[in-house]
Amino acid sequence: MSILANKDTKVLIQGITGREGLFHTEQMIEYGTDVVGGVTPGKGGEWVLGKPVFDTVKAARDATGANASVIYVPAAFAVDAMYEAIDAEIELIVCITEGIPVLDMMKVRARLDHSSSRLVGPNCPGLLTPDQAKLGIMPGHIATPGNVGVVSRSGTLTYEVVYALTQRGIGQTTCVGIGGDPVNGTSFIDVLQMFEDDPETERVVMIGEIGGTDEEKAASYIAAHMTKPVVAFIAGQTAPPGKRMGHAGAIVEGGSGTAADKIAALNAAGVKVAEHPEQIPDLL
Amino acid sequence: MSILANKDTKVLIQGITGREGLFHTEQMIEYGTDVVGGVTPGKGGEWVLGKPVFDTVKAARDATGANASVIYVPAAFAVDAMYEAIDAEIELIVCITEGIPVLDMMKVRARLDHSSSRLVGPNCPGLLTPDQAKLGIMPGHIATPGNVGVVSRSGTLTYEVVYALTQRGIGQTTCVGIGGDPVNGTSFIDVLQMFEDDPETERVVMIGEIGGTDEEKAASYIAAHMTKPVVAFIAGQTAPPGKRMGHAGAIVEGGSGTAADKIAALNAAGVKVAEHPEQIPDLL
Amino acid sequence: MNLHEYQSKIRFSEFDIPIPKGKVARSPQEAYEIAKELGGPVVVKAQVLTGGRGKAGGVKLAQTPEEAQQRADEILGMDIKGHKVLRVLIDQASEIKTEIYLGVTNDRAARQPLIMASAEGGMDIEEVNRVSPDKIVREHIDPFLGLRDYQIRNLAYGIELPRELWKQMMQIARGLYRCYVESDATLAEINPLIIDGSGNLLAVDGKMSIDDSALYRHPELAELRDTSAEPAAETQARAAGLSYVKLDGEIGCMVNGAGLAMATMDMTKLFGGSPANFLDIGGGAKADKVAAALRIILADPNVKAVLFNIFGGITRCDEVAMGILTALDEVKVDLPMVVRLVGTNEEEGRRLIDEAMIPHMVSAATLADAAQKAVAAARSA
Amino acid sequence: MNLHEYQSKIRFSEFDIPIPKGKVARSPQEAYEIAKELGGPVVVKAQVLTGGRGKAGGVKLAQTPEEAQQRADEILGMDIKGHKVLRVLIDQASEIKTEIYLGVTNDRAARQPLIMASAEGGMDIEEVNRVSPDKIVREHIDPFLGLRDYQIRNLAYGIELPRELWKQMMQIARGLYRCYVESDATLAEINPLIIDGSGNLLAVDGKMSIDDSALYRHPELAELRDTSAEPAAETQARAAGLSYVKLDGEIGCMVNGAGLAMATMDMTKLFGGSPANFLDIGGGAKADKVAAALRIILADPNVKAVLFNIFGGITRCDEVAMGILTALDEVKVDLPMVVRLVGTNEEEGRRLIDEAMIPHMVSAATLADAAQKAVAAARSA
Repeated sequence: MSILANKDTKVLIQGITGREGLFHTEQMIEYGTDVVGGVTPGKGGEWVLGKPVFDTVKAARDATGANASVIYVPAAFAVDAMYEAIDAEIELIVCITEGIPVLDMMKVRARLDHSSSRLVGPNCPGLLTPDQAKLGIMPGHIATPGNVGVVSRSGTLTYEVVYALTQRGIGQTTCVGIGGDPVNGTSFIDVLQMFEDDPETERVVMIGEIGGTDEEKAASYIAAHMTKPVVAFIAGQTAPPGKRMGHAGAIVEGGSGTAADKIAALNAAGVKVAEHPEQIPDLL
Repeated sequence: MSILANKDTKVLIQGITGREGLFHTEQMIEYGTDVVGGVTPGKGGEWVLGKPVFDTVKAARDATGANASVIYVPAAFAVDAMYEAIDAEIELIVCITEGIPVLDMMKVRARLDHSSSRLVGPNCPGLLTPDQAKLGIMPGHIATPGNVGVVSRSGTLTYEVVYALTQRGIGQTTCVGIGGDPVNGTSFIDVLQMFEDDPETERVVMIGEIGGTDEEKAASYIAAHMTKPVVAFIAGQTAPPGKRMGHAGAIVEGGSGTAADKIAALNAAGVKVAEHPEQIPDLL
Repeated sequence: MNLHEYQSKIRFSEFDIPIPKGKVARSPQEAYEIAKELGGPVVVKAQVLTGGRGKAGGVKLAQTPEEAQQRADEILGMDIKGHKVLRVLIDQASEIKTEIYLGVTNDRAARQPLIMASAEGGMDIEEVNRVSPDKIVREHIDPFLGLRDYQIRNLAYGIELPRELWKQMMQIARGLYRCYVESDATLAEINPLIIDGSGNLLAVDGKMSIDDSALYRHPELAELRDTSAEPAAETQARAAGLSYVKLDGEIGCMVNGAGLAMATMDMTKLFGGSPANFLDIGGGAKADKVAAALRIILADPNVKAVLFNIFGGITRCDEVAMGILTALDEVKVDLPMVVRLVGTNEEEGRRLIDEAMIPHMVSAATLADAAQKAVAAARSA
Repeated sequence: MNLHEYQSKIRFSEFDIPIPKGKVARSPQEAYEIAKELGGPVVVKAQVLTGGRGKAGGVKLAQTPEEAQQRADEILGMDIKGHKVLRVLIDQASEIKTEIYLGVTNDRAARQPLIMASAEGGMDIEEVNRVSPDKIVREHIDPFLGLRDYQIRNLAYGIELPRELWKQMMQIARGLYRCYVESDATLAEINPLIIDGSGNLLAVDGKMSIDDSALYRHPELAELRDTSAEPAAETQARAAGLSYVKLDGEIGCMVNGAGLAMATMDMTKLFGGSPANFLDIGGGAKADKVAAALRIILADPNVKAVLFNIFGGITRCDEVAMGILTALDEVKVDLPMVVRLVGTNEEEGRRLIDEAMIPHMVSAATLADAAQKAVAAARSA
């Protein structure tokens, strides 16, 4: 078992002919992911890496039966790419692209809430179910199958943790990078709930960072709803206070958002919080 | 029993100090409707017809516990009035105002679909539960309590039918004018379903007119879901064909929309269709 | 409100949609001048607010300015489905390789705008829809998101548009949707959108309908209304805020509410008569509005009897009564009149009518009674 | 990106928000000229991209042009929380009857814009929020619908704004929201919005922050960035597409990813060292970007050791290695360096580094190992 994606997930690549899209598609295929095709407007009918390219997501879905999509297109086109995937009723959309304006994402998010799609990201490394499927840019060789679920707001810090687990012989069910943007498709709580419901996941690692209140909310959720043990790490304990201008941010978010606040909230929820990423395996 | 509104419905009037608002509020109160207050921006704190006036719907709702609202404001402000009522979580919103642009209504309707409010109208006479409540502009004295539910796309034609029923001693549970605009808040099917679920309603009268395909859809619904007998009338059998320009309308709506099409669909669904409004009582 | 082809195309061009060079002529001489200025072959096209002008001979090709003048002379003054041709559009003629259909309209069932395209555009597009509806590609548009680029690609892909034209299609479809939204249109249609001799897309014919309810916020569009070809009564009715359509019968009808007006017309027919008009005085009609309505009805020489059917809701019967009396003060009426007033303030309304003691005026209680009396009165007139 | 008060207010005024007459001065003499031109008393206000300037003495009243010159002389050159004052805004002074707060920002928890107003505006608004949060009226804004008039009325009603000012409030709040949306702002704040001596609303102070991700579509706003008061290294870093913040420690850190960069900083502290900077080279960093990052780190005289921590995902370790080598070709480095490369193309990356045989460079396998080695190297340097 796993969450979100497994070996049967049929994956489409939006932006397959771009430099990054091509590079990571190759890595995804090598990893064993069932990549069924790609989309690049204007290049429909071509083939890359042995996969058919389509002009539109709808055409690609109809031809391949894809139920997931990974988006590698540049920021200026990524919003349209997300709407296209939502409209084509792709079940799982993973948006790797970073630099999407927050006002745009608020609208995407509102649209998502009334759709049948789940979005992971944007500005995220994607997700990986070891030895089954890799949707995004996580290096495949650092993960190994097992029963720990990993969820993270960070990109490369996720790899660090997964790598540390693997080095210590602790395998993962699925590793999910939800992305660090202020507004994104999938929250800590969404993924924690999936891990709680996944019979194979026995323990969970959650990696947060300073800013926002998502970790505090996740702590409340864990206290109220989770039976499986959770270990956390919060990055940014030594970060200087942000150069905040104006008062609106402080009014909206109150005093929270610091590493100390988040760690306190997690401890109160019974979550062990590691001092550094490589300490996580010891706490599991 | 009744649908949508009864003597316990607490009604707010948006636009209570306007000419039409004032006139009809007085009639609503005389009829026995529990009008609890009104809203006119800039006139909060005043009193009219013995009812308090508020600046905003939220303030009015908080002070009065209103759960319904009737909108009499001019077309240019009616859209904002509807959003305000939706945002204040008013359960039943009746918009009498006519002349609201269809692009605006498409947006209102999309917003409604994700709200807890029901909108009746716009461009409608509102609804009336005899001897209990009158939300809108239907003349109260033409109706009498009973067990026939009336639903209509038309305004004054509704009165004609209700009057004809009352003259023949046939009372009504609730009379609902859903309005004739291309996009509105409540459809024939919505109301038919409420009548089907209302234990006191035993028979239903449905009044349609040419244009659109709502009557055809209602016919399908009746055939599939209704156990109570329905009698219908379709206005516009002698109307000249519309001066339609362009092909898009024909492509979207196909060949339907004529009185003959609608009558055929209703007959096929087992609905008796009257030749003229005053014949309806005979068919019940 | 419908726009003429030339008005629609000028509007399209403001939204970056390519249209042929052309100008409107009101006389054969003007047509000659325009054709000369354009150079080369031109198309002379009748500007009428109705369909089917092509089959009626209202569109002709002309190779020279002289020929253009001659064709304009033939077309100007033509009657096409009751519409007199007062203007012709002189457009540079284009070589047509392909005719595409592209239109945006309101889909009331889906409660969203709908954009449609077909590779088989032209006059028979409705036939295409009947025979092979899958040849028309449809994309519903979320009114909050607007038309997205991927949807235009879905259309281009769906109609198998050559790839080198996708960029032009992107510009044209974006422009058409913006034009639709920013005009509060209920229809914005290019048919055909052609691939011309040089391989480019060109909107050679266009139609727009504007949402009457939104005209208040588009004064520049409201000004485009062409009243020159419509019956004077309809122009007067609109100015008075009335909804009026002239018909061929003999019973003048004044009713409040479109549904009731249609039902009233249906009733006169049912009892063997025939309505002279559809006339809805609308909600909340005041005395002056009613007087204007009465004047319009009486101006129709075919009218042999007048039927007033007012069911008061937002309209108050006493105001209608005063309107009738005011109008009768100004206009002498020898025709029989049947009056039915029911609903809000009906007693007061009836009292006013009764006290005025107008000759030839009878009252009626039910709609059937009123219709029968009007039909009988018209027959005996 | 943050805008200065004067930049924010000019932007506000483009959206019909009334602001005091005023101009920016770069010298006391300029301040004199502006004050003279404005006439009457003026306020001299330090323009710095940080809060708390009032308490630091960066805002002064001046009755005459001479006094304005003197105050400007005092304020120009001041250091406010590490920001040097290079400009003062000279505004016509206003009589302040009431200070209102009005701000729009992104509420990430609600995933919607939020507009807030309070009758108790001014410097202590955050304290108001702590002590009596109900004195701040909040309205979430549907990004598709925008700010609706009724919401502005909810604000005006909630803060008990005198009714004669509702119309002005309507215009200002509409303008502020439009300004927020059309600038892709993350913050647009008027504090205080005053009721002035003549009883009108006036935006006497303003702040805006622009979403960096959206600057590509607002070139006119991107140009407003004030780099004059920030460390040169930060300006260079931004130009190279790097995210860099100078800190006070001795270990220069080059990391890919903000979270990992923070965790790396945390680690150096945990092992007894201290980070000289936050530096995120971002995803997909190429050799030239890495070289630029290295140059920026080496330009800091406090740096005693350099820690490279690269976990390759979208960034490939071989490219990072080439970047390091390229930079080392150009910049002579005598400092100890610790390199950790893990992830995509790690073998190739490590091979490139090892084959280059750079002096003072050691590699590390784990993050803890790398941090410990860097701390030890910095100590012995």
